Amino acid sequence: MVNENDAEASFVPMSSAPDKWLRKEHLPHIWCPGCGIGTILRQVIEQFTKLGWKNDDVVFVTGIGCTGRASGYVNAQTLHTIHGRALPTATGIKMARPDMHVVAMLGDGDGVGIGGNHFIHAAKRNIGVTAIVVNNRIYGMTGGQVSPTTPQGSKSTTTPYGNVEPSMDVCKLALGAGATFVARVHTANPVYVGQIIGRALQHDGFAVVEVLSQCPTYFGRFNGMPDPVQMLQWFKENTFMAKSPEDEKEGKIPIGVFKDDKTTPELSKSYRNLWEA
Amino acid sequence: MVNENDAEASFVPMSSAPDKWLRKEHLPHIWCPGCGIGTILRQVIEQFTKLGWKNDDVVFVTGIGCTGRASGYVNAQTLHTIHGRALPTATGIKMARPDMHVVAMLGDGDGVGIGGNHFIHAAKRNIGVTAIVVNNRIYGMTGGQVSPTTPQGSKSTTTPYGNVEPSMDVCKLALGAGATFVARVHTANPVYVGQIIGRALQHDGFAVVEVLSQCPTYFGRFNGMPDPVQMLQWFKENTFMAKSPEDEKEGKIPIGVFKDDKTTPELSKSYRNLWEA
Amino acid sequence: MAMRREVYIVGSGGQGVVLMGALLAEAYALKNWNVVQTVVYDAAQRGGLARAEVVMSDSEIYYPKVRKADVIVAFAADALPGARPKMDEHTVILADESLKDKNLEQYGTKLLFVPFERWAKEELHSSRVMNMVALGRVLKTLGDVSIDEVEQALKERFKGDLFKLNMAAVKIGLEASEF
Amino acid sequence: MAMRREVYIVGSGGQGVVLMGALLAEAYALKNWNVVQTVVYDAAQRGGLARAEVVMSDSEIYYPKVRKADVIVAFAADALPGARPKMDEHTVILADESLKDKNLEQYGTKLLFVPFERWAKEELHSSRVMNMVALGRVLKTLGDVSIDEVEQALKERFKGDLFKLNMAAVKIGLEASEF
Amino acid sequence: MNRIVMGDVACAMGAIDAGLRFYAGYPITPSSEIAETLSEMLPKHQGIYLQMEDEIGSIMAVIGASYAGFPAMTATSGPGFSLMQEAIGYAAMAEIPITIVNVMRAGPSTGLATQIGEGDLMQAIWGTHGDHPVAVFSPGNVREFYIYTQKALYWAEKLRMPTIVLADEVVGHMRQNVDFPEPIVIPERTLPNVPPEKYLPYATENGDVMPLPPLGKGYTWHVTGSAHTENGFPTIRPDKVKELLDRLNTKVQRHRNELIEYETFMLEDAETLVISFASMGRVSKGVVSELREQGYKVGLIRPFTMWPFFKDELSNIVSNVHPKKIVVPEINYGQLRLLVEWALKGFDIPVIGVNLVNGDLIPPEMIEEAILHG
Amino acid sequence: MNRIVMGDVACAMGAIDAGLRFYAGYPITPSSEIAETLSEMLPKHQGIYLQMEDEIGSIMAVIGASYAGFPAMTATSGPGFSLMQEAIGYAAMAEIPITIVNVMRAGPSTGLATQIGEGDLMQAIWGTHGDHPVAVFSPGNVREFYIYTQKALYWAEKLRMPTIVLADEVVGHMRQNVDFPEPIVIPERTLPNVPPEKYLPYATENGDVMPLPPLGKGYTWHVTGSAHTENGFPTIRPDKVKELLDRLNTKVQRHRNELIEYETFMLEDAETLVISFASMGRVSKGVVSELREQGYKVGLIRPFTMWPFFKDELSNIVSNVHPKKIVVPEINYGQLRLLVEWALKGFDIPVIGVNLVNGDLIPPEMIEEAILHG
Amino acid sequence: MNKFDVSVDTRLCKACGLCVLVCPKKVFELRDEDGKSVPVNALACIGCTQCYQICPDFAITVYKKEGALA
Amino acid sequence: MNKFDVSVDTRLCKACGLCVLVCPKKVFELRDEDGKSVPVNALACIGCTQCYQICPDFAITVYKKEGALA
Ligand SMILES: Cc1ncc(C[n+]2csc(CCOP(=O)(O)OP(=O)(O)O)c2C)c(N)n1
Ligand SMILES: Cc1ncc(C[n+]2csc(CCOP(=O)(O)OP(=O)(O)O)c2C)c(N)n1
Ligand code: SF4
Ligand code: SF4
Ligand code: SF4
Ligand code: SF4
Ligand code: SF4
Ligand code: SF4
Ligand SMILES: [Mg+2]
Ligand SMILES: [Mg+2]
Repeated sequence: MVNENDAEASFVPMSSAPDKWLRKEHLPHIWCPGCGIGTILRQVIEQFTKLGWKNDDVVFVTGIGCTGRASGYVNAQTLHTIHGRALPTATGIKMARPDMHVVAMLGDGDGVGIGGNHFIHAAKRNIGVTAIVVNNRIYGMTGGQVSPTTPQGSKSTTTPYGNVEPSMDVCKLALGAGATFVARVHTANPVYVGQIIGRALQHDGFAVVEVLSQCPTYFGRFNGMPDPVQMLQWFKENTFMAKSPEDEKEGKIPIGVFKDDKTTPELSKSYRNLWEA
Repeated sequence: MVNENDAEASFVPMSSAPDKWLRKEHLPHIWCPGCGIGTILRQVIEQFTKLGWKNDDVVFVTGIGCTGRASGYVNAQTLHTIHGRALPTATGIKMARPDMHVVAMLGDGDGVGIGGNHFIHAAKRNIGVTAIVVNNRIYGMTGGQVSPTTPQGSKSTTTPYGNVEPSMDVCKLALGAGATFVARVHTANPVYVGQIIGRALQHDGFAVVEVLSQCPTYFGRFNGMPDPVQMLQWFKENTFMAKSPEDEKEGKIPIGVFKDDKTTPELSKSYRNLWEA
Repeated sequence: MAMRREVYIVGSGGQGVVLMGALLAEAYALKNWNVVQTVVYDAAQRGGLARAEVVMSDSEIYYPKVRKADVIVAFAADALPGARPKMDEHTVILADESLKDKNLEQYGTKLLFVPFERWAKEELHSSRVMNMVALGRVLKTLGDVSIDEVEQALKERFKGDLFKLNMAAVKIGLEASEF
Repeated sequence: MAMRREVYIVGSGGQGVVLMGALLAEAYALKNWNVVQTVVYDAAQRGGLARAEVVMSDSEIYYPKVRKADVIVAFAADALPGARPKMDEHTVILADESLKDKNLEQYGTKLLFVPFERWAKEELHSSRVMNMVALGRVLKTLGDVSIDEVEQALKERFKGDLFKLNMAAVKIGLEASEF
Repeated sequence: MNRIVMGDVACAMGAIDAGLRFYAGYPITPSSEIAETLSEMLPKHQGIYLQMEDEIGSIMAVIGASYAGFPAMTATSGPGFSLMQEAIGYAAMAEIPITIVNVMRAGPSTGLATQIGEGDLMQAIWGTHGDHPVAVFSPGNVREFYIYTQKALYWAEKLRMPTIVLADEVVGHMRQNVDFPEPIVIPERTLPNVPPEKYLPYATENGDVMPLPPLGKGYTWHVTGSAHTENGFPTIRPDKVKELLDRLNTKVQRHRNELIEYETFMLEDAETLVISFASMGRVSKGVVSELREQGYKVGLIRPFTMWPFFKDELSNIVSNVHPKKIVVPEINYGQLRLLVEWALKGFDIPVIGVNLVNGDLIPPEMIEEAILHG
Repeated sequence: MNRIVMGDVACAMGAIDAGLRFYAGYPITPSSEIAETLSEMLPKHQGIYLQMEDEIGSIMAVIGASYAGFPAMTATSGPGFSLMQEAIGYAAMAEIPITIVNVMRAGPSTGLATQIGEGDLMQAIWGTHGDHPVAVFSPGNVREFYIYTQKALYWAEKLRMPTIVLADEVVGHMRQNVDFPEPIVIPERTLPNVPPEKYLPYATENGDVMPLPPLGKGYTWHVTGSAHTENGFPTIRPDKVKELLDRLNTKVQRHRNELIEYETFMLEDAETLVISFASMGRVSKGVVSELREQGYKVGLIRPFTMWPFFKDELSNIVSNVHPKKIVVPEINYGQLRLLVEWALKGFDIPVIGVNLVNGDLIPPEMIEEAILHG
Repeated sequence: MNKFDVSVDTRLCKACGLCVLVCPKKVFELRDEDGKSVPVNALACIGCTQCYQICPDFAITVYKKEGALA
Repeated sequence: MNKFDVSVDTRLCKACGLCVLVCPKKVFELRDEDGKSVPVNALACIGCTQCYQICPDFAITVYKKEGALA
């Protein structure tokens, strides 16, 4: 460990700048040991730093859930809205202030459960918001109920006999609704998470990054992976790089950038053409 | 014209049976002259007849809108619910009574505007409901406001300068959400509408048939096609038969059956496996 | 005593009921009367009934709907039963002649059949402006507004040929002698 | 006078606070006392504070929370400031010995540090059952319930080895002599 | 049988014992344990548990299932209850029996997600647009949660309307030993005693609602949330509209005496009357009981039916007891107090609110203080 | 300038004249003309019109835009208003200024989509879960619709809270000649007079709310609908929670005298007092005026502010005028009457409701009848 | 002899003209008074039912001679 | 001489073990008392920052010697 008083020491932190993006006084955060949300948030602010954005040029919007608590820790203009409603709020913000970088971080229930309609319509509109969907495949905050993305057969507090329903594919949904940037990554590869989020943040239009994330406390515990390490292992073993979410390989989950369309105009900017008229 | 008293006449109606599906006492219906909803409804009941279904084996559910009024005219067990909520209602019905044929007829606003979340989740669940989306690309009942499916640039009472937003593709959305039967047809070819609806009705799972339909009163009038005949002409000239809604041809709209997956289990039936346990 | 005029217009959607009411109101407004127009649509806005109620008064208008109509204009007979409470023995009913077989006599004695549509068609080749013919006829019955005021009101709504057509229609109604 | 016992248990999420409260309640219920357990979670259920309040009475319980605790069990010190209104000079505080440096003396004189966790670890090789050790210790302090009743309560919850482990832990607490 | 049960679990057990066969919901603290318990129990009772995409979907699925013949309910807390308001109006207008359990937490908005509030009383009565029939029950302990869930299900079916159970976080989350009474069972659907062509789903039968026909029995009736005539088809005829709405709004009144339930406690010669509901009713009872022991003349009313409000009953009691003041403790800013003041129009008795919203029960001392010195 | 304007259009014009720059909504009769007018006008005023996927999205977009510095509102009718309830609570808790216009139609549910109702009064006050600050204004004619839309926008910004305009179908759809007064302009956002690190968004400034900082000016404050401390971050500390909720619930009370507006008409020596709002207020005024001409001693109060309720003012008036009875005509089953009875606790004066819900205005004769013989 | 016949229920017809558009045999004309459809040329009908299939107002019935070949 | 160093903020560490999993140099161990991570082998650090990137609790700082080549 570094001894700050050591006269010999000329060591400097390799990545200190991201700290300007953290509300350190509110740490430690509320997330469980080994929860993936923290890793993802680290990657988000890492990209803010890389992009050289200013704290008050970023509006960071969340809904309600474990993921929803992220807004409290980011040193930006932050809104913790209501469950499922981060995206329409973000849409209002972006329409009023196209010069702001508007980022929404959503839980899977928040984003495509109760918030599903806003999700598809934000995609349809191509509003310039980056939507990072933390898909832990469970309702974390409320104690581990089934979510739209819970795999068929998985246990949760409300699927004691295993989930009967098929699960929702966030990326397919985003594509079907017309999102112009769509990607899926997972927390076992944090640097890749960061890279892709970085691209999404720079995308001028609605960008979706689905991040498969571990909820060891509920999803893991109910499904034989109580240790976050097991869950990361699972991600590594059960994913593969692909070009499309339709790609198939031994029942594994496709990972990668599935769409990056730079031609569709972003809504808050195209709307302003009416002002000139 | 047939003179019923003419002793020579031995003419019989070629398709009289569908009339058992109409609540004749409530005709004439409320729809405008030349509105496509009536044509679509004719095709639906024509198929009920063909399938030999009984009136009280069919639950016909609608939301609110011009399309929503269809339930009033069908001689079945009918529910006119609230705007956007036909599908979750239908889901509850089907879960309770898998033996019923549950059919929902939705407007475009009703189905993928306010009802978008229910639409994608009904698809995700593969609940055994046939969803017929009457896509007239406008909010008819409320007087011609823009809808999620209104083409970019089109006029409506709330897009006096032309619609700035891109439009939602109902079939792509249904596919992205996991619907197991997805098709698009248009009213200029009523018999084909009937054929495809017939297939959808027999599909054991969530089936979506998007029917492009004319609203001469609003969409037509605001966009240079006040006569229903013009609108049907437009459908003929601006569509083409395709395999996928992604197919492209000179900016025209793809028509056809895009998915017909008979392998995914239907939810109300698969849920009952839990009962045996 | 305050002067109050109440006109009730009934027809089917598309017969120009609302526009007629609006122009009537505007003509009186130009005389500095207070005016209120309300409209009742059917749940379905189309095909169904359309009813416009216009109240004009030289003092404040509280009840914004018709209580006892001075004039009822009927393009269609279906809505008349519902309007019965708004009629009394002084109410003048101006009905399109096409309603002659609808037993309108039941509604009162001051009943007049006027060929609104026929005149519009025959003289102006446009049955669409039958509502303007009726407007003229109503103004004539009420007798408060001069032709200049109507003209002014129409000018604010219509330009060019459309103005001319509508004004001509109003004149037909205004100048109609009882026949 | 009705007999009323009030126990307040504070700890962090995961320390078995709620389970301990439940078993305490169940043991008293087997004596036909009325029992009520309430729990306060933090907005985040995890990591944050967990507080269980158990009230037991031989007559009806109206106020379901602790008013003046007979016993406070503390596995963590953070929640104690908030519990201060629930203490008085009669309150016995049973704190894990790990909290010795937390200045708990401020909360009252009847303060006892007990090595709940250490005993659980040392004697049963499972720090998880420290809550059961504490349960035993609480029962001992209160003195209303016999070991048979606790055993019965535990049996309804746990089977086999799990029962044995937990019962052993309770016994450690019950039989602990002041040290 | 005396066992320790959590309030939410008692609610679920009550529903199952009453004959519930369908639950659709969306998780929310502090009601989720109801869903969790039912997700396990319902399949064992040939029933269905469905977790929907949101609360709107949930209540609509409940309406659908009930229409299809499965006794059905949902449970939620404030935020979800707000989202259900439109559909509650639909159930009222279409006369489909459903029950909504709201385990109240502190609001507004997300508020204190895990802590008690009692601020949804007015919303339960008037939360949807337009006047509508509704019955609102409120339990104050685990046993009552069992009972009033059953009564809510019973009355929903009986009067074909939405009924609401207004519990709170403490009632929902507390574990208590209870001895459940005999269950109240949801009445079964029977075939109407007229053939399909004669069936008028929105006429009255002996002044009450018509029975709901089961599906597949020839009754192809029409359901709508628009104004309609007796046959269920839309109308805008003023007389028919009035008839419908008057009937909806009086069908509850016709049964008000059966619906209205409340407990009185030590009212005799009471100089102070405490009125309190849900968890605070229970707490207040303790305060009254203690003060009586100390010789203070104080009595209590604990309403279980919040709507229809026990207006007449309350003024009768007040006329007989003539208390010098009334104290209303509640975890909100005075909603029950407003109703009490309304009920006591014409009485010149001070009504004192004891109000505190901070995530906890109001401490007995505050109530005592208001009784003795308020 | 005297022109014939439809009520809904007057609302839109009022909003534009007040400085509105953002509207998001979802069409619904009888409010759609507000949206239609604004979709045309807003782009000409460097503003934004957005049609959202539903009413929930609409109000959230309005909250977002307002947060981002654009004065913002939405308009709807009953069904949409019900859907907005959760978000209204969020705006209240997060203290983001927004205005919601509800052009009431007859409910419950879809009811009579194109016809008048006045049944959303209680909902406007208590529709969301939990007690929350709100101001509810109700115009009775086209000119008042213009004015109270502006006042609602003004007070929303001033007190950082949701405000509601409760019009009705007749007010919204009637065309009337009007002479608009000078506009009331929405106060502009100014930079807080403390630097970002000192800024406490949820503290008070002279007892009032802190100004909202514009985006991009260094203020990286946090907004939440959960209970929070002065700095905006979540808390469950009971004292802090109480402080917050007390402040929210008293900030309206502090301005009640400015907020409360009502019109009195011919009160002197009135033996019957008529109290009525929205369109029925206007109709009632006509009845009172006619009866006075006929020599009857009858007076009228027309409240424009429905909440905070003019409780003290009303009892003062009643104490001074001492009417023998009070008549409350309204197109619902007695919502305003309940508030009046509540306000008049302690007065032994009969309050008679005139209630009719059939899609139309209540005819003057019915009101006259209640005044003369009720 | 004709094998088919066709009738329009005038009460239901809303004069949209779609039957005129689709009929391959020009069977229909919209009458002057109110634009409603009249099967002026019913004898030409070949029983293709296109008019029946498209009529949005359930106004058309196509008849076939009993025993005749379609 | 080592070019890198690494520290764990014990106040923030929640003992999840992810740093242990990802570190190619076995720099970390979870200490007995409370499972929190300790960079027992900090001198072996090669500055790959994987621990920093994955730590969900913002507990790790990796230091580089000023002027040293990465
Ligand atoms: C309207 C509404 N319904 C329900 C809830 C309760 N609730 C809070 S968070 C949550 C789900 C959390 O799951 P997810 O969105 O996947 O986020 P996670 O906690 O897993 O990150 C729910 C249902 C709420 N706050 N509001
Ligand atoms: C919650 C709610 N919001 C809005 C409305 C008003 N409304 C009725 S129908 C309709 C849209 C109709 O459009 P669509 O669904 O496309 O059906 P169409 O009339 O075109 O067939 C709307 C917005 C409503 N009834 N309920
Ligand atoms: S419950 Fe799951 S998602 Fe929530 S903080 Fe814990 S591990 Fe993360
Ligand atoms: S408004 Fe359009 S959709 Fe509605 S009935 Fe008329 S034509 Fe059809
Ligand atoms: S298609 Fe039908 S409604 Fe249209 S003109 Fe022909 S018969 Fe009449
Ligand atoms: S059946 Fe065919 S040929 Fe005969 S009238 Fe109809 S469209 Fe014409
Ligand atoms: S990854 Fe972070 S929180 Fe986890 S053990 Fe290592 S330092 Fe601690
Ligand atoms: S920077 Fe790399 S080598 Fe160094 S401690 Fe972290 S993971 Fe290990
Ligand atoms: Mg999740
Ligand atoms: Mg449409």
